Amino acid sequence: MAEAQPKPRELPYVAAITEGVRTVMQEQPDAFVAGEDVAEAGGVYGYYNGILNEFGPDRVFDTPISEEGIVGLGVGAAATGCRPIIDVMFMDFMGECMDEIANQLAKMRYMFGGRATLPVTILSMAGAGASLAAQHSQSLEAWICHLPGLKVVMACTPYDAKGLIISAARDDNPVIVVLNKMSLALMGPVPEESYTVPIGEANVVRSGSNYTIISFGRMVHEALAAATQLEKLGIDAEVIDLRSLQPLDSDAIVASVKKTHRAMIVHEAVRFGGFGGEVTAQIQELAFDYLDAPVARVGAPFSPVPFSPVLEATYVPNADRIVAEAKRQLGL
Amino acid sequence: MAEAQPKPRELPYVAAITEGVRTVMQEQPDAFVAGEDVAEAGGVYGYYNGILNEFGPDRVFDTPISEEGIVGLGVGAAATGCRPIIDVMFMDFMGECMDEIANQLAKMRYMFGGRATLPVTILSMAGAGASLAAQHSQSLEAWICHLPGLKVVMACTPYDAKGLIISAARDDNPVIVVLNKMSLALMGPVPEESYTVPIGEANVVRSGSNYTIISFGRMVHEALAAATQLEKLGIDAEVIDLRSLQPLDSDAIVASVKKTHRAMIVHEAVRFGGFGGEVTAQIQELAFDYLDAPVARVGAPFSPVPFSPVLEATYVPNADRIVAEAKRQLGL
Amino acid sequence: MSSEITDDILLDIHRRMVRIRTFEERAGKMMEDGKIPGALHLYVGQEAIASGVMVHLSNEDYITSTHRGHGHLIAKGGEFTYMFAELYGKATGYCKGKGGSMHISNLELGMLGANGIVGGGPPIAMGAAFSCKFRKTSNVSISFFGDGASNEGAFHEAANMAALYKLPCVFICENNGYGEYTPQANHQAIVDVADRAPGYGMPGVVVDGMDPIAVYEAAGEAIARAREGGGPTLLECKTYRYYDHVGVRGMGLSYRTDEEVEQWQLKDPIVNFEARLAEQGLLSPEAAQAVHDEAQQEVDTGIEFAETSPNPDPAAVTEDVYA
Amino acid sequence: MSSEITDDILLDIHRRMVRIRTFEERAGKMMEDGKIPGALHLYVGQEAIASGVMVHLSNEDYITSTHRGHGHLIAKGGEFTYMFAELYGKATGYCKGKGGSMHISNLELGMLGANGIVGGGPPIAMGAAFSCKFRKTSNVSISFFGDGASNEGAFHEAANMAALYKLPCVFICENNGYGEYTPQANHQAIVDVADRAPGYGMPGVVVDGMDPIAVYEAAGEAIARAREGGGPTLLECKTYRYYDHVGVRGMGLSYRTDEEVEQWQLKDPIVNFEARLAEQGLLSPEAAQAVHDEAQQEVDTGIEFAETSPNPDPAAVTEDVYA
Ligand SMILES: Cc1ncc(C[n+]2csc(CCOP(=O)(O)OP(=O)(O)O)c2C)c(N)n1
Ligand SMILES: Cc1ncc(C[n+]2csc(CCOP(=O)(O)OP(=O)(O)O)c2C)c(N)n1
Ligand SMILES: [Mg+2]
Ligand SMILES: [Mg+2]
Repeated sequence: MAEAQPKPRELPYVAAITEGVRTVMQEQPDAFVAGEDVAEAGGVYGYYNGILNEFGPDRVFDTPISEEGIVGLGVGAAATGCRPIIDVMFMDFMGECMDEIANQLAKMRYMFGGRATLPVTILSMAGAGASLAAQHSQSLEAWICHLPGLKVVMACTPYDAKGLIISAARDDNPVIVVLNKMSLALMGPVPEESYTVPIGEANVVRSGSNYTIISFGRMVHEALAAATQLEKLGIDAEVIDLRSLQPLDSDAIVASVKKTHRAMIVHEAVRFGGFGGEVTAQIQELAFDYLDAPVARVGAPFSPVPFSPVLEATYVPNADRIVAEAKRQLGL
Repeated sequence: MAEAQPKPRELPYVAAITEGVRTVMQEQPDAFVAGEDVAEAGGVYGYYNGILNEFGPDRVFDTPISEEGIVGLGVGAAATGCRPIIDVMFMDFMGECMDEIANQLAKMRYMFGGRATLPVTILSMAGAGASLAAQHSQSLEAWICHLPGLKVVMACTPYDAKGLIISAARDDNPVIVVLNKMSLALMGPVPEESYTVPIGEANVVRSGSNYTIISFGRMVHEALAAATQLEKLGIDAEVIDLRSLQPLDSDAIVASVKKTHRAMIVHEAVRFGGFGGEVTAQIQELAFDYLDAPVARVGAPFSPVPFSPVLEATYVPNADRIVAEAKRQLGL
Repeated sequence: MSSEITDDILLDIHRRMVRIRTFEERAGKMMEDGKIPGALHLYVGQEAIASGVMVHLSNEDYITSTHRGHGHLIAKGGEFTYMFAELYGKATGYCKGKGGSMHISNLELGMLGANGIVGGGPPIAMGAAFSCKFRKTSNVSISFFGDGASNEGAFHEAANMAALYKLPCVFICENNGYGEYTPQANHQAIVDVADRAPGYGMPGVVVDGMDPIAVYEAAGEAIARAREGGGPTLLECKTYRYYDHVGVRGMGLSYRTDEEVEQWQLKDPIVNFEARLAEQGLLSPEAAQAVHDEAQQEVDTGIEFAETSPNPDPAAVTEDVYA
Repeated sequence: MSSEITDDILLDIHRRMVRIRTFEERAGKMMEDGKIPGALHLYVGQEAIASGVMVHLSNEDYITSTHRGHGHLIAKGGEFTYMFAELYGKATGYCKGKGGSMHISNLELGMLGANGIVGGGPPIAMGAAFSCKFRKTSNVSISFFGDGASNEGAFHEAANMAALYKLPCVFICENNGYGEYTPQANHQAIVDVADRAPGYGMPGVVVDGMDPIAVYEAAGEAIARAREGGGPTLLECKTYRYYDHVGVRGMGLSYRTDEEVEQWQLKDPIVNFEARLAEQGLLSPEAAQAVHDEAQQEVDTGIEFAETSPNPDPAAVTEDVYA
């Protein structure tokens, strides 16, 4: 008879982020945290709470509202021996620092013939659902996944949040860790010790035999809920959390689709031009003969994020829409 | 016997751009041209030559090197009754004004409940091939096609350049006209009178029966060259110039693929995360049962644009690479 | 120059301030009651600025606002019905419920929107000022922005361009001493944001932003200069927000002391202005009360309108993207 | 303070200027001969600045440069072999041919890159200055940028942050009177970019950028202040570029007069400095000639090296993207 395992410690997503950052700061003396209201206030979502107290103002400090300057600070410091953790409060603000991200951070190593190393970790909050309207709710991962030189990961559980942050900070490349503001209270097991979640490896969060749902970020939870509903329709869905969009674990996707023959990609971002296009294209490139139906894509409709909760509820993909789309796709 | 037609007037691409801008300025008293070195210098590629002289400094003026300010000028002026033509010299610089483009220009109408109209035309130069390295050679249309509220067109011939600019300026929505720096000397017929090239309609530039190459921008010419080579292999390729990426003429794509059963999308941008993913996803969504082979994608490899001509030649897609990829795709 | 101010203007400013305060107090309450979703940035404490500036403007003059935008729209003539409806996310709101607090706007009133992007306003205001000049009107365009926003590159670029082209633009910095929870001393090494003006070639002026007459006069001068082709001004108004950065009690952080709040409340723009008007025999306690009552009535009507208004049709989600 | 300058330093500055001039003249020629692809922005005329600044620095001090970056790299110790190889796009170049003129760099020399983005340098220099402070070194970080770049938001944000954190940073504006073909008066309403310094809370200084000693002294003071924890300085050097914005004759536009060019050439930093050194008995015509000859020799060797170097292997195109 198996011994009773002690119940693993559970933490909310927000605290797992904090713990990831704290672990990095403990392990890496060259790491520092910079961003708007990250120090004294502990971040507008509280995920830097206690970091200033523990590591002091030389290593944790507030910046002016200057996104281009903040990312530039990270680039210059990283190129000269530091390991910056840079906070871009909302992913929507990346437009303000897109030149620093795209033209400096992502490209410096290449332009210098490999003779620069940029271990920058950027944390940023994405996602709709909080009635924050068009400029505080976006998921813009498609912009940054198209930029050679960057790595991009998205954490949907407390475990992954901590582990991906630690991996990102240990990586010698710029890594953007996209977090989700609607998941802050989500509970989940988080080991106390330091651990990593590998960048570039997808996570099969539910195994299934005849349908594959590929997702990332908060939508993974909707995909899981949809899978439960789909069961009643005789669909045994495998759910894959990509976790890492860049590099993308194409092998995991293809292996699943070769088994299930039918696939869907789900993300929160606007469907048109979203990352789902890349995933879909790769599936049909790499597993064409295995596909029994076109790959389906679920994403936000073609509009900015609306404010009104009624509209936003229609806007953000959810389990019901995933199920409906699967039925349409499969002619059920 | 048909009467001999007078040979239509030919203009280089660069002069067609100028003529498009001039026509707009003549037709629309509320139009003005603003950008870096567009007035006195006539633009760094000369495509505003003569515009200042003809329309005077109130309507054609140089700006400081302030991309965010320049696009903001367009937003504020358009919302209050002007029809700005805004020059963002190189598309690579869009990172500097991405907030204005993505969060203000694209979204203002929606955020205001439809109660604002933003007839802004942005002209910008994309493309590699001139040894201008990583920050002056990019094709970033994937960023802007993912933004509801914008329209995005790309001109590959002198005819289209003039006609699309006139259409863009007549449109009451923000339209980004992406031009190509390697095509400036390209000759082609351009009517002297005012005309439009409709936004949202693809152009079948070569009809064929058993293969479809979808492209846009300069790569259309490479696709045409590839089609000639493919002929020798018994492949009769139809070549579609999308011209308008947003809105996308999905009907034209689907109609062709339903006829040919095999398709490829070609663009200059980095393949991973590029617009080709959207096109591929749509093809398999809308014409799955007609496909005899996976849709192929040709784009730049996953790196920034290199400086060295030797490397850049490897980097930028061309007819040979299109042919090679078609052979691989079709197992020839 | 205060001799220029007529009694009507003084009473007008007063009424605008009271309308803002009354609206904001109720908006805060309704948010705490869970009736208003999303983030609400209240203008309470800063009323003298919007009011002292806006009496100079017509509907053909433009303003851009900030995330803290209700006060600007109210002072520009915003109606409480459509405003509350917008905050509630209703179809009858100024933005049909699509914008909410952070994007509330009305172009007919010349109000080019609150903005969720700090520093989002200045370039747009500069563009509207260009438009005024281009179309040969004598209108002006005003950009309201915070001390925190003065560190955004967007402000820098807009200010430089406005000065270069001598645009009819006024940059009004509402310096309330904080950008979110960060005190000014932790976000810039200067005390007066107005010190940035000479770097653009425009005048910089500092006034007491708790004093509506000081604001009125300084703004009047800047606006007159702008209308006459004299170019932009950077006008800094020292002020304070009474409530937290977002909402009323916000995150409950202790980034400022109760004493500091109380000290500033001693300078309350409405209380002190009412005392002054009373002293001058311009506004009796009863008359003042009537203004408050009227605003209260307007608030009640607005809330009623908002609460009984329909939600947007879900199908509207993809409407209004394109013209 | 010129008494502080030793003879060695004077000769060092002279040699740096000559090296830059000689390199640039040949680079321009090779571009016109079609040997160097892409865009080349020559530093001729501005040599006093890079040279007068760089004699204060070690390899552990950082600089960021601009699109006009050869001069900065040369003054920082760049070797002509690897530089020409880079301009030629050869595998032996400083960036293995991947960067070219606009991204030429060498981190071992503390040169954090030319930059194709106007205003790209200041935030990175500010970050490197932070790094110097964070790692408790006494090193400094210098941002070179143009008059045109001073209008980019990136400069504004970097300057504010450097002043706020009292970083060991010096912002050196090489005001050559033009941003591309646009004269300064058409891109900003000020005459001295240094006027922007007080708006960030840092000292602003203007010097004659054609006079290497003036640059040396002003830069020395700013760098010393930075090293001692006194924070950043905005140092503006008035200068001129002899050739067109890009290349030698460029697009052949008539945006400036021949007289203007000639007037500035009368202030030539090398010619006048040589006269001065000769007068002081420090540098005979023969000794001067030897410096030129040596530079010429170095250029010849560099060109030889570049021309005989291999092209990059096409397979290298996707290397060096990630560490
Ligand atoms: C580009 C951008 N960066 C950061 C934020 C988050 N944010 C919202 S309000 C605010 C503080 C603004 O301070 P200030 O300009 O002084 O205005 P105040 O709130 O004091 O009125 C910040 C940092 C934002 N909305 N936009
Ligand atoms: C962000 C950005 N905008 C525009 C350009 C195009 N451009 C290259 S150099 C230049 C002029 C720069 O002027 P200045 O800063 O005075 O430097 P100078 O060339 O005079 O040395 C411009 C506009 C660019 N490279 N990057
Ligand atoms: Mg403030
Ligand atoms: Mg210049």
